[in-house]
Amino acid sequence: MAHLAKADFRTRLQEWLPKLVLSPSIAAMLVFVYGFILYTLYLSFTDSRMLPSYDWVGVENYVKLWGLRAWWTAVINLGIFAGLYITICTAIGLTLAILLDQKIRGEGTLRPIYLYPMALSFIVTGTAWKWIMDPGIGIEHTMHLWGWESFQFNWIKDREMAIYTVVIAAVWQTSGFVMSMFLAGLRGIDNEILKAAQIDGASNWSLYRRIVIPLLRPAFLSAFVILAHLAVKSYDLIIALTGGGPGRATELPATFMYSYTFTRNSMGIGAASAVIMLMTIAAIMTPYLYAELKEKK
Amino acid sequence: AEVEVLHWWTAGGEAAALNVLKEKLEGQGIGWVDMPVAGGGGEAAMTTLRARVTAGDPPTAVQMLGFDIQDWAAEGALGNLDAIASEEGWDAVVPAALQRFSKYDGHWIAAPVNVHSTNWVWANKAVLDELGIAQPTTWDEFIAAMETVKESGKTPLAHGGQAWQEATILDGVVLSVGGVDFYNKAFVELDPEALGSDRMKEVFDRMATLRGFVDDNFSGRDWNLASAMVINGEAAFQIMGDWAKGEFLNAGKVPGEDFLCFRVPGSDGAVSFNSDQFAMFGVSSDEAKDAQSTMAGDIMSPEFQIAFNTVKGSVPARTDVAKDDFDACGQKGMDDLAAANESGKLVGSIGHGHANRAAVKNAIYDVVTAHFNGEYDSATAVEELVNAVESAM
Amino acid sequence: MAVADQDTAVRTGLVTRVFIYGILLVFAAFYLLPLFVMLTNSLKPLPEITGGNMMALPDTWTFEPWRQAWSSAQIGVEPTGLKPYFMNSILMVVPAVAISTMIGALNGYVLTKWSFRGDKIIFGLLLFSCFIPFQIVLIPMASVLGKLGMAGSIPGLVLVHVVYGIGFSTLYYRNYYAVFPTELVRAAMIDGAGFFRIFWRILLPVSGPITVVCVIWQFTNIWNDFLFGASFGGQTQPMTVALNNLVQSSTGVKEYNVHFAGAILAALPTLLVYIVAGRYFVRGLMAGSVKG
Amino acid sequence: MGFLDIKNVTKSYGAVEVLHRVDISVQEGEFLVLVGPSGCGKSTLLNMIAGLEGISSGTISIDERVMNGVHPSKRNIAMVFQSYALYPNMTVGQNMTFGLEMHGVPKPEREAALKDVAKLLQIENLLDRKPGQLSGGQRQRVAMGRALVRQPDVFLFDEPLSNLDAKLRVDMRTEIKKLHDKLKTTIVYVTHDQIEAMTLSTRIAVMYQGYVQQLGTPKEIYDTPANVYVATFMGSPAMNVLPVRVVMRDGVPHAAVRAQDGAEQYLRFSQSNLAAWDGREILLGVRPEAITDPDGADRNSANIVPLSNRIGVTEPAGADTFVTMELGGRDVIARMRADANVVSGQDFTFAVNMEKAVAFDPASEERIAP
Amino acid sequence: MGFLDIKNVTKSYGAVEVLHRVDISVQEGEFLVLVGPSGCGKSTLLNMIAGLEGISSGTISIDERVMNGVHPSKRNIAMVFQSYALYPNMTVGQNMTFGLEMHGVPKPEREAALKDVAKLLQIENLLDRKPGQLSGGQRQRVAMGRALVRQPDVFLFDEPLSNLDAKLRVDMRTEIKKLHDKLKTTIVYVTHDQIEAMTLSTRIAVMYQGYVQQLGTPKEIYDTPANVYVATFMGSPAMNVLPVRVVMRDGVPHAAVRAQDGAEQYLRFSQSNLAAWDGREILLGVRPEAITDPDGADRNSANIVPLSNRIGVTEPAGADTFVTMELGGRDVIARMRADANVVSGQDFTFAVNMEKAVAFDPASEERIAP
Ligand SMILES: Nc1ncnc2c1ncn2[C@@H]1O[C@H](COP(=O)(O)OP(=O)(O)OP(=O)(O)O)[C@@H](O)[C@H]1O
Ligand SMILES: Nc1ncnc2c1ncn2[C@@H]1O[C@H](COP(=O)(O)OP(=O)(O)OP(=O)(O)O)[C@@H](O)[C@H]1O
Ligand SMILES: [Mg+2]
Ligand SMILES: [Mg+2]
Repeated sequence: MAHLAKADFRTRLQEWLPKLVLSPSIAAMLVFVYGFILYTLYLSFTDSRMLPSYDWVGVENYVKLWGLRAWWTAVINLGIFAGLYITICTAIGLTLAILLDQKIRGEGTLRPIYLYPMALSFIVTGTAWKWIMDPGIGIEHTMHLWGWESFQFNWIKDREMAIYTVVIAAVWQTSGFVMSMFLAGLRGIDNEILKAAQIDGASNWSLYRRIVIPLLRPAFLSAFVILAHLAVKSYDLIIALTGGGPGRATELPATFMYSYTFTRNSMGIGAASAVIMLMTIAAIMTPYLYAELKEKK
Repeated sequence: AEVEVLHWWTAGGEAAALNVLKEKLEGQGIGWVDMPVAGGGGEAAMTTLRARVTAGDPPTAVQMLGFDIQDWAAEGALGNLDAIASEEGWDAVVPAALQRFSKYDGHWIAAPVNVHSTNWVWANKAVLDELGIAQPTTWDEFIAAMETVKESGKTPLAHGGQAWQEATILDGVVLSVGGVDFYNKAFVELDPEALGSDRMKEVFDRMATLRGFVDDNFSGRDWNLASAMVINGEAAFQIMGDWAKGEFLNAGKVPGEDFLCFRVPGSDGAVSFNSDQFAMFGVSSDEAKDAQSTMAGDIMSPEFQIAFNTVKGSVPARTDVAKDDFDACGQKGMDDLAAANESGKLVGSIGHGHANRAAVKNAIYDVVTAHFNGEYDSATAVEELVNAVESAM
Repeated sequence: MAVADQDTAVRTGLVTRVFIYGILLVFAAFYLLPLFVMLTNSLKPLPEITGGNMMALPDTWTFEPWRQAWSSAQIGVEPTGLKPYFMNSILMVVPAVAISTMIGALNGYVLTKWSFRGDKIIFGLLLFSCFIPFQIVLIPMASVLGKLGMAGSIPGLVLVHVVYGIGFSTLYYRNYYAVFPTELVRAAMIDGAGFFRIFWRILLPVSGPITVVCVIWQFTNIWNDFLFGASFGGQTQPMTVALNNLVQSSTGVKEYNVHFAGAILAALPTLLVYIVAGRYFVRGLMAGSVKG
Repeated sequence: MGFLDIKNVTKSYGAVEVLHRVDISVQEGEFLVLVGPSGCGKSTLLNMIAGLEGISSGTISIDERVMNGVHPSKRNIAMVFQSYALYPNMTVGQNMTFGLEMHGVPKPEREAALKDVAKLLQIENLLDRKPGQLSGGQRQRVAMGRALVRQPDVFLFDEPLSNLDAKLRVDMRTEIKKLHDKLKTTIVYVTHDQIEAMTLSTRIAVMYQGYVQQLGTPKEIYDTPANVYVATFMGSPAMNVLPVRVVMRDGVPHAAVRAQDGAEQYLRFSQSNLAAWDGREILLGVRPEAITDPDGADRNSANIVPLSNRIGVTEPAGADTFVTMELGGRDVIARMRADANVVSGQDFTFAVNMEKAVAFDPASEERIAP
Repeated sequence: MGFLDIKNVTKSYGAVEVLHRVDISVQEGEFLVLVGPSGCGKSTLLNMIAGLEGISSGTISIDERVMNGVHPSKRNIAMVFQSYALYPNMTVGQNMTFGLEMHGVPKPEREAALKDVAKLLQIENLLDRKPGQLSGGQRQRVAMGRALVRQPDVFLFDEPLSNLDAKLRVDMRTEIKKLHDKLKTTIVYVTHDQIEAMTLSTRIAVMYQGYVQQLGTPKEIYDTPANVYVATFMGSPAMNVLPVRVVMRDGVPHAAVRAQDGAEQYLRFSQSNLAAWDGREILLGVRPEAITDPDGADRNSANIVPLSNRIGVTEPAGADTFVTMELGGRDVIARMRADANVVSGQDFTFAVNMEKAVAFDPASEERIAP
C-alpha cells in the first residue's frame, strides 16, 4: 500500500494487533512443537540412552530401528489398526448419523449414549474392556454361564487377533464422536437440495448415495483428521487393554517409542522412531492441509 | 526439613508399611512429601523421575531397582551416604551382591529396603495332598508332579502372560539348568558363547515344557490372579517372587499348612534376588542432606526392615536381623539368603533388572515372551537371544 | 383423511423404521456395555466379583467401594482416597481450558477476519501441532519448565496443556468463524469498533456453540491426561495420577470394585460436562468444523 | 374437474394453521401464478403439491389421481426451487440429467435432452462446471434447466427469477413464456414480482395470510380486485385508495374528495350502482396511471374527470414521472408522461380516468363497484 | 474539488484488476447512485470508500483529507450493508446505538438519537427484539436506522432495498428520499434497481466491467446514454437498438428499416448532424415508450413518425401492454396503453417519437446523436 506512511499510529496499531495477538501462539508453537521436533530429530542421531546425550552417531539408530522385529510389528500393527479403526469408525459413525437423522424419537437420549465414551479415558475403560474380552471372566464366560457352551471369543489372548480387540475398544470410544460430526454435517445440508432430488425421482437409497454422502465430504475430512491423530497417538489404549501383548503382538509405534525412550533407556532409538512417526503423519497430513487451504482461496 | 519420596508402592500393605517410615521420620522432625506414581512395575515412576531430573527438580529419595541406580549414579545425579553408612557399618551387614547396586565407585548411594527372591514355587498343599504329590525336589519330580496335576484336570502351573512374569520363571529355570556359573556367564557377563550354547537351548526347552502346563487363558493375566488360582485350588503351582506370599496370607492361608513355598527344583542353594532400594538424589542444602541421611539410616534400621518386610513378603536387606517376627516362608527366605550370600550363590534377577541394564533386560524379555507365546521354537529363541542381547548392548 | 404428517425431508416406511430402531438400540447396548460392567461391579463386594459373573447384577448391593475409592483407599503412603486429588485436577483443568479456549478463539478470529499473507501456513503449522505425540515432548518440556521454574506446579501443568491445546481450539474456532459473516465485522468497523471490541462485542457473544465443543474437547483431554500430570504435577498431582496409583498398584490384592468405583468417580466431571453440554455439541459442530 | 385439483386443503404446523381451506382447480395447460406477501403460504402450497410437505386435510389430485401420501419421486412433477438447490457435488450437466437418470431414461436420450435445453438456456459452454463456479444468473438457468429436461405433468416454479438482475429477469421471463406457449405443460408459479405475475399467467391467485383472496385472470385481478388488499397489492406504484363520500349530482353518483386546499371536488362515477351508497363513505380506488396530465389521458375513455390539486414531490423515473399529492388526507400518486410539465409545489389540473375507478366497502373492504 | 473525491482509483485482486482508473467527484450533499450488472465492482468501490478494502492505486479523499490507509473506524462514515449485517446478539436498540457507543457518545444522547430515528422508521415498538425475531422489512429498517442515528460525513448504501418486496421497497425508497431532502448528507448508493436509481439520485454512475461508463444526471443517462451499453442497461424494458441505414430524404437524415414484411420504411431523424452518416449503417436506439399507438403518443413531440408492422406477442401488464414486433431483424418492444387495441398477428400502425431517438456508431457503440 502506497500511502501507508500517512496512516496514524492507532491505525497502524490496529494493523499490527492481529499479528500481535497471534504471536504468543506462534512462539509457543515454534518452541514447544517444532523446536521439540528438531530436538528429537537431533537426539535420533545421538547415542542418548537414559538421558539425552550429545554424542553424534549418525544414522545408527535408524539402522537399528529398522532391524528390530518389534518395530516392524509396531508399524504393521499401526497399518492394520489405523486402517480398520478409521474405516469402521467412519462407517459406524455415518450409519448411526443417517439413522439418527430420520426424525428418531429419543434422539436426545441416544446421542449422549453414543457420545459418552469419548469422555472417558482409557485408563478408566481399558480395564473394563479387558474384563469384557477376557475369555475367563468376560463375554465368553458369561455366555457359558448362560448356557451357550460353544461360544468362543478369545481374541485378546490370540496373537493374531489381539490387535482387533484394540480396534473394537478404540471404535467403541470414538465412533460416537464421529457420528456427531456426520450428524452435524447432515443437518447442515440444505433441505431444498434433498427436496430437489426427491422431485427428480431419487429413491432414498440413491438420495444418500448420490447426493448426501458426496456432500458430506468436509465431514469426512474432519473425521479423518481426528481419527488419524487418535490412531497415531494411541498409547493409553494399548497399555490398558493388552499392555502390548500377547507377547508384543499389539505393540504400536507410540508404545514402542515410549518403551524404548523410557523403559529401555534407548532414547536414541526412541527418538528415531518418533521421527519416522512424525514424517508419516506429515506425509498424510500435507495433502489434506493443502486441499483445505487451497479451497479457501 | 523434609524429604520428597518418589515410589510406586501405592496400595495395600506395602504402602502402609512405608507409612511406618514416614511416621518415624516425622517423629524425628522430618516431613514426608509423598510422590507416588504407580504403573508398569515402576516404569511410570521412572519416566516421572526423568522429567523431574531434567527439570532440575529431583525428589530426595526414589524407589529404584537394580541397574537403574547405577545408571543414575553414572549420570552424577545421586548423593552420597558414606557418612551414615560408615557410622552404622552397612558394609558389614549388607550382602555384597546388594552392595553391587547400592554403591557406586565405592560410595554408598542408596539404601536397600528389602531383598526379594524370585526363584520360588508356591503350591497348594491341599491339591498336592489330594493327588498324593510330595514336594518336588528335582526338576524331573517337578515335571512329573505337574503331569499328575494335569491328568486330574486342574491347571498344573498358574501363570500370567506378561513379559516380566515369564522372565521371572526364567530366573529359576536358568538356575535349575546351569547353576550359578552359567547364570552369571550368560546373563550377567552376557558371554555370547554361553548365550548361544546348548544349555541355553535346554533352558528354552524347559520353558516350553512349562508352557505346556499353563492354561490357555493366561495371556495378560495379572500375577495376583494367577496366585488366586493356586489359592482357590484351581491350580497347583505358581513360580513367582516372594511378594506372592502376601496374597496367600491375605486369603487367610497359613504357610506350611495350606500352602508350600520352595525353591524352583534344581536351583537349590541359589537365590536370584531383586532389591528395592531408595536411591538418594543430590540435594544442595545441608539441612536436606541431613534429612536425607536420617531417612537412609531409618530405612536401614532393623525395626523398619522387620516392619516392612514382614508385610511385603520379602526379607531384610541386612543379614543381622532377628527372624522371630517372620513366618515359615520368611524365615526360610532369610536362611536361604544368608546361605547364598555365604556361598556366592546370590545372583541378581534377570527378570527384575538385577542382572543387567534395562535395554538388555527388555531385549531378553522380547525373546522369552516370543518363545513362551509360541512364536519361536527353542533353537530360534537361542539365536534370537544372542542377537537381541548383542544389539541392546 | 389426513395422512400421517411427516415433515422430514426423507421419509421411510414402517418396516424400515422398526429396523432403524433395532440397529440404534443394538449400538446403544454396545456403547453402554462397559459402563454397565463398571457400574454393577463397583456395587458388589469383592468375593462376588472374583467368583461370579461379570454381567450379573450384585447379589449384595454395597456402596462401600465408592466410599473407599473416594475417601479411604490407599493412594500413596496415606489412605486418602481420591478426594484430595480432585481439587488439584479442578485447579489445573479450569484455567487450562479457559486459557486455551480463549487463545483459540482469538487465533480463529485473527485467522479468519484479519487474514494476512501467510496466515494459511500458520494455520497449517498450528494444526499439525495437534499430531505431536506427547511422549516425545516430555524430556524437552521438562527442561523448559525447569528453566522457567514452573516444574512440579499447577501453573506449569496449565502451561503445558494450554500449549498443546491451542492447535485444536484454533482449528475449531477458525472453522466456526470462517462461516461467520464478515459483513458483521465490517459493519462494526464502520461503527467505529477496534480489534478487541469487535471480538468482544460481536464475535464472542455468538460463539456459544463452538465454545461448548471446544470446552468439551479440551476438558476431556486435559482431565484425562496422565502423562503430563505424572511428570509435571509434582506435589499437586491430578486425579488421573491418583486413579492410576489406585488401579495400577503392583502388589497386593486388586480390589476391582474399588477400582471401578474410582474410575467412575474420576470420570464423573467429564461425563457431567458431556451430559450437560452435549445437547449443544452437535449444534456447535454443525455451525463450525464441518462447513469449514 | 381440473387437471390439478386442490380441494379444501389446509396445512397446520403444530397448532398454527398456515393455510386455510384452499380451493384451486387448474386446467391442463394453464399457467397459474401464486402471488402474495412474504410468509403467506405460497411455498407451503407448492411443497404440498410436490409432496414435500404433508397435507393436514383436504386432497390434492393430479389428472384425477389423488396424490395425498404419494412420494414426491412418484408424482412426475418438476420443480424449480427459489434457492436453486443445485447439487454442489455434480457438474451442471449431471445436475440437469440427474432426474432423467433417476427415471431410468437411457444415456443417449439424456444427452440429447440435455443438449436441447442447454441450448435453449444458452448454457452449453457451462455443462462441465460445478455450480460453485457459476454466477447467480447462470445458476438460476441451470435450476430451470434441470426442470425443463424432464417432461413432467406439472411444472412448479418457486420464485425462479427472484435472484436475477432486472435485465436477465426480463429475458428469462420471455423464455418461460415462449416455452409455455410451446409445451403447454401445466405450470404453477410463485413470484413476488407483479410484472411477472401479470405477463406470464393465464390466471393469478392472490394469497394473504393463508387465504386465497382472489383467483382470476390478470385483467380481472388488475381491473376488478376483489378487495382493498388485492387492489393495493397488485400494481406498482400501488392503487391509490382514499375515503370519499358518495353524493348524487344530476342523478349520478359522484365521489366527493377534499384536495389539499380543503376545497371539495366531485369526481363522477361510471358505475351507477353506487347510488345505493348515497351520502355514505366508501373507499375509492384509482390507479396512478389513471391520474395523468390531460394530454396524457386515455383518449378512449368516456369518463375523464378534471381534478385540481397542489403538486407534492415529483419523481422523474425515465419513462414516466411520478407525482405525489395530498388528496382526501392521503398521499396519492399519479403517473405522468416523462415530459409532463409538473413542478413541485405548483397547482395543476389532473385528468382522472373514472372509468377505471373501483369502489370498496369501507367496513369489509370488499369491492362494491364495478 | 468535490467533497468525496475518487481519483484515478484502481483495485486489483492479485493479478486481476477489477476496477480501472475510476474518477468520480461527489459534491457535498449529492446523492450518487452506482448502478451496473452483478460483479462490475460496485461493492468493491463502496468498500474502498469505507476503508474495508485496500486501494491498489489512486486516492480517495473526503473533505480534502486523503483517506488511504485510514482505518474504517476513523473515517466517520455510516454504511448500510446489502445483507443488513445486524449483530445477532444485540437487540434492535443496541444494534442501532452501537456505533454511537463506539464513538463515545454518552448514554442520554444515544437514547435521544435512537428515539428519533426509531420514530422516523416506525420501529419504536421493536427496539427490544433481537434481529432474529424481525421480518425482512423490519431488519432492513434497523440496518438503515443503525446508519441514520449517526451523523456521518458520508452515507454508503449497498443495495439496501434489494431484499424487500415491491411494496415495501417503494415505501422505503420514499423514506430515503425524504431523509436526504432533510439531512442533505452526501450519499453513495449502490442498486440494481433502475427505478431506485432514477428516482433517488442527483447523479448516476453506470459501471460495467470495472469501468465507469457514464456519469451524469438521471435525465442525461436516460435520454442521452453515452453508449449502447448504458442505453440498454437503463430502462425497463430495455431500449430497442437496431441497425438502420441512414438515407437523406428532402435533405433530412432518415433511418431506413425493414419491417417484418420486408418493406423498407423511413423514420425521420430530429438530429441533423446524422447527415454525415448518409448511406452508412448506424444503430438506432428507441425506447419502448417512444413506440406507441398513435392515440397514446406524446402530444408535445414535434416528430412523431408512423411505422407499420405486424404485431408479435402482446403482454398485458396491468398499467401497460407490451407489444413485441420484428423490426430490422431484431425483436423490438413497444409500450402501449393498457387499453390499446392490439391483437397478436395483426398489422398495426405504430407512432414512433423520433425526438427521443438516439443514434450510435455501430463500431464503437458510442452515441453519435443527439
Ligand atoms: N416448519 C415450519 N414450522 C412452523 N411454521 C412454518 C414452518 N414453515 C413455514 N412456516 C410458516 O408458514 C407460513 C408460510 O410459509 P411459506 O414458506 O409458505 O411462505 P411464502 O409465502 O413462501 O413466503 P416467501 O414469499 O417469503 O417465500 C409462514 O408464516 C411461516 O412462518
Ligand atoms: N476477494 C476477491 N478476490 C478476487 N476477486 C474478487 C474478490 N472480491 C470480488 N472480486 C471480483 O471483483 C469483481 C467486483 O466485485 P463486486 O463485489 O464489487 O461486484 P458488485 O458490482 O458489487 O456486484 P453485485 O451487484 O453482484 O454485488 C467481481 O468480478 C468479483 O468476482
Ligand atoms: Mg417461499
Ligand atoms: Mg455487491
